[in-house]
Amino acid sequence: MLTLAHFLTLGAILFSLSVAGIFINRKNIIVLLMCIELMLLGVNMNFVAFSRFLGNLDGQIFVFFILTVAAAEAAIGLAILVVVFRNRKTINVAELDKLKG
Amino acid sequence: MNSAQMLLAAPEFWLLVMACVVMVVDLFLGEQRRGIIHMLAMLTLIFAGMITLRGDYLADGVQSVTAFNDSFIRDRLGDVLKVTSFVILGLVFTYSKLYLRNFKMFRADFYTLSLFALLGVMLLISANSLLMIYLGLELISLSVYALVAFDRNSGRGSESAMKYFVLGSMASGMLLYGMSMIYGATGSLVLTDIAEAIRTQGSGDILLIFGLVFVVVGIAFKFGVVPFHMWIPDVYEGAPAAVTLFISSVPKLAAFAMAYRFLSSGLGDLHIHWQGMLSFLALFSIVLGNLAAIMQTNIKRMLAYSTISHMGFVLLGLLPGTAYGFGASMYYVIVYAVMSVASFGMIILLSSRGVEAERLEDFKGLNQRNPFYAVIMVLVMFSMAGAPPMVGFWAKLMVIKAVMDADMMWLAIIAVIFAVVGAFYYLRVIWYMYFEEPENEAIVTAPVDFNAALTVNGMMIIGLGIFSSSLIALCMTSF
Amino acid sequence: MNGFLLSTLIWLPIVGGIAVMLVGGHRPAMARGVALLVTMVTFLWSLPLFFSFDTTTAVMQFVESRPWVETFNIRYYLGVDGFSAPLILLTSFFGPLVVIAGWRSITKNVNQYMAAFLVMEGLMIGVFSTLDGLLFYIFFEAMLIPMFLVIGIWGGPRRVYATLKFFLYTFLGSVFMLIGLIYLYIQSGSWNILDWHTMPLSLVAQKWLFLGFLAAFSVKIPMFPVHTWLPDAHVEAPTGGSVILAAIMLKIGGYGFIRFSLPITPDASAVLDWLVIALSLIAVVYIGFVALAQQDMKKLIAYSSISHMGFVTLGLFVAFSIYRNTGGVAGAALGVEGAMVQMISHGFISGALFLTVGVLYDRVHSRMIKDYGGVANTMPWFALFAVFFLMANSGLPGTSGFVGEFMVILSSFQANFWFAFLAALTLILGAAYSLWLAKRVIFGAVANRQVENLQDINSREALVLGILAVAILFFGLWPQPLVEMLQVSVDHLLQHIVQSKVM
Amino acid sequence: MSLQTTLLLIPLLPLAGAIVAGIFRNQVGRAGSHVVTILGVAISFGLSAWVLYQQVSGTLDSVNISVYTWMVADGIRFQVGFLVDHLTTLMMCVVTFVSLMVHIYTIGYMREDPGYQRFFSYIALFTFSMLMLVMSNNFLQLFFGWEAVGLVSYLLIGFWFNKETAIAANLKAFLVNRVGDFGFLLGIAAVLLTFGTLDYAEVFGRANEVVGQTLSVPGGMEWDMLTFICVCLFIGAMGKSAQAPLHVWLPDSMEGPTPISALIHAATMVTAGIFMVARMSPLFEMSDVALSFVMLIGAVTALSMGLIGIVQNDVKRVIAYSTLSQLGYMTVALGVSAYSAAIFHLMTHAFFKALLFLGAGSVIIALHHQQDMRYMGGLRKYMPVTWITAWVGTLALVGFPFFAGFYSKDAIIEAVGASHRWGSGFAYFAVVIGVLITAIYSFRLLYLTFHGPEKFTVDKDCGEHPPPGQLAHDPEESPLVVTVPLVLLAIPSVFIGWLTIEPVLFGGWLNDSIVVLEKNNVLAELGEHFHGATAMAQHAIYTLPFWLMITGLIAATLIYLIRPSVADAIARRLPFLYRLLDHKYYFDELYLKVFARGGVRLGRSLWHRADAGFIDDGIVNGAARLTKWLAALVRRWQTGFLYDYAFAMIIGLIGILAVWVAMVPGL
Repeated sequence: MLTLAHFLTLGAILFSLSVAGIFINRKNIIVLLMCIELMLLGVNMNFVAFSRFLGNLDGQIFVFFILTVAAAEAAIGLAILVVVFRNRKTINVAELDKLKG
Repeated sequence: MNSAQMLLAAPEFWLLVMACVVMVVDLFLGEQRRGIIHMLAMLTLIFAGMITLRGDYLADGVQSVTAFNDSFIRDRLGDVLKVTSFVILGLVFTYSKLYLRNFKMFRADFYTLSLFALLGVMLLISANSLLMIYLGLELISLSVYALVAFDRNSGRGSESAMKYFVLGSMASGMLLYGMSMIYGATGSLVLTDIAEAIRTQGSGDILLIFGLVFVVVGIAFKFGVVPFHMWIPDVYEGAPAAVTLFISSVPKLAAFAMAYRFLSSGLGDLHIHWQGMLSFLALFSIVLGNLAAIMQTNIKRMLAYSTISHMGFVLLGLLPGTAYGFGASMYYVIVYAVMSVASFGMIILLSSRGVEAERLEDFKGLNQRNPFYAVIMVLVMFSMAGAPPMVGFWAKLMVIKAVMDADMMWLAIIAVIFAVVGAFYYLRVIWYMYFEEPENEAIVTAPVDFNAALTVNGMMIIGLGIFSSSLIALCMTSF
Repeated sequence: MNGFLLSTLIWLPIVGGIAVMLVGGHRPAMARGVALLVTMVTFLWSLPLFFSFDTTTAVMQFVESRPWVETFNIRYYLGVDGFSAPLILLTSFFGPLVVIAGWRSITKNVNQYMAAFLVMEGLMIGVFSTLDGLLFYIFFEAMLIPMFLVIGIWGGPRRVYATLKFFLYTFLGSVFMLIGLIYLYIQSGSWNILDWHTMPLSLVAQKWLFLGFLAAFSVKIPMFPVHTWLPDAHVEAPTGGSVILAAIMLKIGGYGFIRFSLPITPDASAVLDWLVIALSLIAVVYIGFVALAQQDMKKLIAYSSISHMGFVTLGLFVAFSIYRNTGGVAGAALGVEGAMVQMISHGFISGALFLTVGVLYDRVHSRMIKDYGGVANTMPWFALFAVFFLMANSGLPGTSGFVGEFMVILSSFQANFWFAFLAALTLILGAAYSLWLAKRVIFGAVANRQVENLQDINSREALVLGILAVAILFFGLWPQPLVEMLQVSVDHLLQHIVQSKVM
Repeated sequence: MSLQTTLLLIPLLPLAGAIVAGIFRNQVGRAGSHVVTILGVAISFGLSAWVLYQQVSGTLDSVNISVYTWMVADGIRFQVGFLVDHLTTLMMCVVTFVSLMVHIYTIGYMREDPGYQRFFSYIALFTFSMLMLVMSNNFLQLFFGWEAVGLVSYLLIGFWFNKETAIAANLKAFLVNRVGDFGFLLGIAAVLLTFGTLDYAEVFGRANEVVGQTLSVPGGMEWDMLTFICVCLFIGAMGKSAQAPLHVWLPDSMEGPTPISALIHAATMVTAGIFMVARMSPLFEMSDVALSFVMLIGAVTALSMGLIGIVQNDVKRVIAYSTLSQLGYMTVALGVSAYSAAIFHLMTHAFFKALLFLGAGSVIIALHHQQDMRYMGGLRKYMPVTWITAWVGTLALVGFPFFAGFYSKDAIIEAVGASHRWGSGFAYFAVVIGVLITAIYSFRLLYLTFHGPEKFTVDKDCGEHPPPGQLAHDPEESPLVVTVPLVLLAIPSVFIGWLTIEPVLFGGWLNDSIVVLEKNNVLAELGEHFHGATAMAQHAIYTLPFWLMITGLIAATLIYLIRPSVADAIARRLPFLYRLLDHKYYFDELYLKVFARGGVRLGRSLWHRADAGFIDDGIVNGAARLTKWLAALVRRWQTGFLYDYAFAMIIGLIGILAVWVAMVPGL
């Protein structure tokens, strides 16, 4: 029997993976974008699970919104990526260090 | 959904419509007639202000009215913040026009994106549910990500946009994660219901505490307090000055609104917990922000660190969790926005064609070049440093009193000490303006509307300091 | 008319300052004229403070009170008693003098210079006349801004260092006081200083408050060991800046002790009086020696100011020892009055000394002692004034410099022999550094070509120095008018501070 | 003219003269300045004499009036007022008379000086200050006058401010006086503490009530209050009246023009200390310890300073050391409660010492400001008036019978001999030996200056600034303005003692001012053996002092007039003693090293090490440096790398989580 705890754990794992991915990855910006999507998926998992176990639909509605926004976010993210590549000719995270101090 | 509810959200609708209109109108305008876009945007703000100020929803004794299944709330606080946003954005537009013209970036996108971001700000201000908070927040964020990368040919701009985007997305991921926890613990998305649920079931739930921590992180990122501040210096420096001008002002109002809605309306009973968290965030921000600013030679970056410390002060006001504290905090954030636009306005003013005046040296000898502008900058800098009689002093005074109300004397003392440390770098700007010879003798001039806006802005800084009672009363009666 | 007297005194110079600023940098003569006019009117306007002052009562006079920030119960509350009225008069008296002193020597941005001084004058009068705690703080801090600019813009080569040090030092001290003020507001629900005087407070709270006030006022006055901003600030400031700094700003520290520390935290003052007295005596002796070693005239005078201000704090705080010794306050009033007289007198004398140095500096552009010698040969009239002021500085009877020191020494003798012993050392040290300076600068054979070519003071300079000399002589020969103003207020204060406020 | 007006005019007229001559120096011109000041002082003298006459004739009692209230503080009324009793009147007359003489003399002495008006202004101001001092009826005004005469003395010593030695001397004079004033002020403070008032009348009236009161000095000491007061006040007197070890300023003060050496540093100002102690006799009488202290200090000064006088070569310095020694005599007299004798000697000394100084000045003018006796000699034929008056002065000084000095000095010696005070034996020895020494240096001076071979050469072409010992023309007798005062001073130098010893010493003339306890009253003992001034002088040949004086005269005549080589031989034989005297017991060296240089070095080291070093550079700038260092450190955390930024956020998140989840109860 799958309990709420299982879903929450899965969500937490997804979330942690994505967080880890963001700061362990030092190569490619694309991976960062993927990690962000993964993070939202972890959140979605939480919402859906709570919604199911609380018997309250609000959470699932929230998930729809998240998915929509995530799509927009991805679009903007990619657009920025393109701009970065155009200016820098690289999408290496470790080379984005002109601004510091 | 009835028309009464629609009317409550009339300002938002108006803004949505107008943002689209601006976008469309631009298609039919040639390069020379872009001014119309500016006029249109300003008119939008003016009308939005007028609509907001009608305030006839407030019947006798009614403090607030909700709409859209309690997701949206209209109250005095929201109106004040919104109108302030319009005023600030009006100043932003006025200042930006000069910048955009000088830098050959006078495109309608700036206005459209800003108006959309303003819409996000308004939604956030009026949010009464987790969903609305999220939507408002994302609307701001997405617009601002795009704005930061507005100068498509700037390597620094795109780099900072990328950093902002990644970190921002991560922060909203965390916020959402926290929201999910709170939703799970209370079974509702509506803040007032959440508060009710916590009150009935107690605040000991681990899920709730988890959720709170994530939510606080989300709020902290929006404010940009240590250690969630890393984006601020890079974005402030990387973004075009006009965009920095925007980022540094209006969204801070939204961040305050978000903090208030979340922490007071929703999680008020967890006050004991979030007070502790915020006190440390505030402490770190004030200390680190002021320290790091000292070493900066880029004035935009310096102001970024200064922002970090100011946001720390804003958090101080939240600590006691009382109406007074929120009022103080709100006062601070409004004052900060006013000072911030003025300071970035000065940077824009000094920027000549194609080169931003972002080095401290660019301010050298400003008094000889134009004493009037120098005086304005003096007012701004002393105000930021918290010296009376400028309005910044009152802001600091009120939040320090709030901290002392919360019985955190140690924090108050550290805060004032670092306020003094911070005074150093503000004074340095004055030093460059007054005590040094100019590097560049070119006369500084600006269009009439710019000058008028700057004058009004400067007068607000000193005037609200001397005739301080009205704004203070306004903030205090909003809660 | 009395209903608006103090307000007028505050706002007239400020508004005048803005007007002078608006005159613009291209019309210096007009800026000077307007500034002189405004300061003269202000001075005349302040005279009722002397002539209509009721010396028989300790209650506040010329009171104005109206709400300012209702939310916090902050009031625009003005009024004067025997402590503040003389200081206000001193301030308005120096207004025209400073304007005249800067008449020719300031050539850069004349309108801004004059405006800064006018605004500063208004703010300083505000400090002395306000009875609202927060309003006091606002004036207290706001005053730093014009001074910061004055030193920074028209100062000497190390002006930036000096002015930043000045600002940050004072600012740091005063924020602690701000916390204390807020605490008092939270406890009492009022910003009214007079309410705070009567409000009961626990000893612990009083001690913290006392230390907070001490932080602010000891920097301002300044006391050892937080005095090091003063020599730098004085050295770098233009003459007018030094004059105002020495003549009036330092007095705000002493005034703060009288208005805040003593009456609000009397028990803590009684417990911690040893600290203040020890620091005062160190200031008198240690700083006296340091002054002896100075090579720079302005620095020497600055150190001498610190030493003299030691008498102010000493005089204010010996009251507690006397009370402990004798169970009464007889003799203590002499100390407090002496402190006040010393403040007023030091205002005249230090102002005059900085003006005399300014006279030399305008001609030779050096403040170093070694660049002078034998000035009396070429500037006999100047030498007359300089020696007179230096003598006054060393506390010669017949000059006002003697009166305050004399009273404080008499009073401290009643408290403790050693207090008086150490304080009286100033008789020797003060004479040593003052007259050694005279020997090296004024007397001797003509030292170099520049001294040889010196022109004696012109009538403008003679006027300024002459007015000050008359004032110094007047209060030396007849301090009664001043003491009479103080008397009742001092008695009232002393009665107040020996009563415990601990609940 | 009311009495009050008269008394006010006495000090104010000289002050008016000073102001006119000083401030309006260009308007009144040289002649105008001396006319106004002399007029002022002359009227002042006339009025003083009139007051004296009235008092002598008994129509006027001692007067105590208040002029105005200086201030009322803490219930204490500080006043300016005059107490004119016999002591005061005596002093007023002495001061105004000598001052008048000096004023007149100055017309000649300063004839060519560019600072002519300034000089007159100063000496008139001095007269004012001195009158304020002696006429005061309270301690405050006394202190005012005390310091004011110090100021004028400072200005006058440094009158020729181009002379480095002069401005060093005036600084020294003022500072040493300030050391005395330091004690004086503490004494005044103690008076106020004890009596609650600074008014003479009240203080003296209650002096015996406070006997036995003590002053608790933190540190566990209990000092007798009256002794403390008296010693402190006397420390002031030591400064002003140049008693050892605060005497060092007086010889150096000879850098000033000679008229003021006569007026200030011989006749009047330096005797202010003596006057003050006499005035305070009601207090001093209550403390035997203080009186012993006074007596011993005086004895040491009288003896040791006279010895130095023997080896000096500067004519003015010899007289200065003589003054020191004579002041020592007066102090000894005070110490044995013979206040009247001290005042009597003060008066006679004022006349003959002023005379000697002015005579020396006359010589100095004649030799074009040559003061070294090694370049003088044989002047009597050139300057007969000066010579004769100098002889008169010298005889008065050494105490030749019938001359003024004889009476006063002999009275002192007798009084000391009669005293039973602790230490009076030593004092007696000192004053008796002092007579011998006085005679030696006095006649040495006379011989070296006026007698013996001429040690200067006259050379017409020696130029503007001839080397020492050369003159462009023969010395000439000084003009009338110089010689008339000499003569006028010589007259009282001869007769004043004979005339006044009876009333002043034994007739109770000063009884309204001076209080002597029965047990201390040595003068009363002497009075029993006093049978008139003439008898006293005739009796002198049966006394030791007379023969000591004669011994001195003979010795001086032998050594300095007949066999000048003997002096050098003695100096060679006793090198240690000679060096000790030549260096004035090394006081100057000691003070210079310890106090002057030591003070400046201490100041410098405090400044550099403590003030600029520790506080400013260490703490203040150190705090700034620390802030800067921290700022640089903090700044480095902003690496610019996205993953570091993310990492910071995660650390923040985990940190908050860790703390708060741990805090929640039940987990």
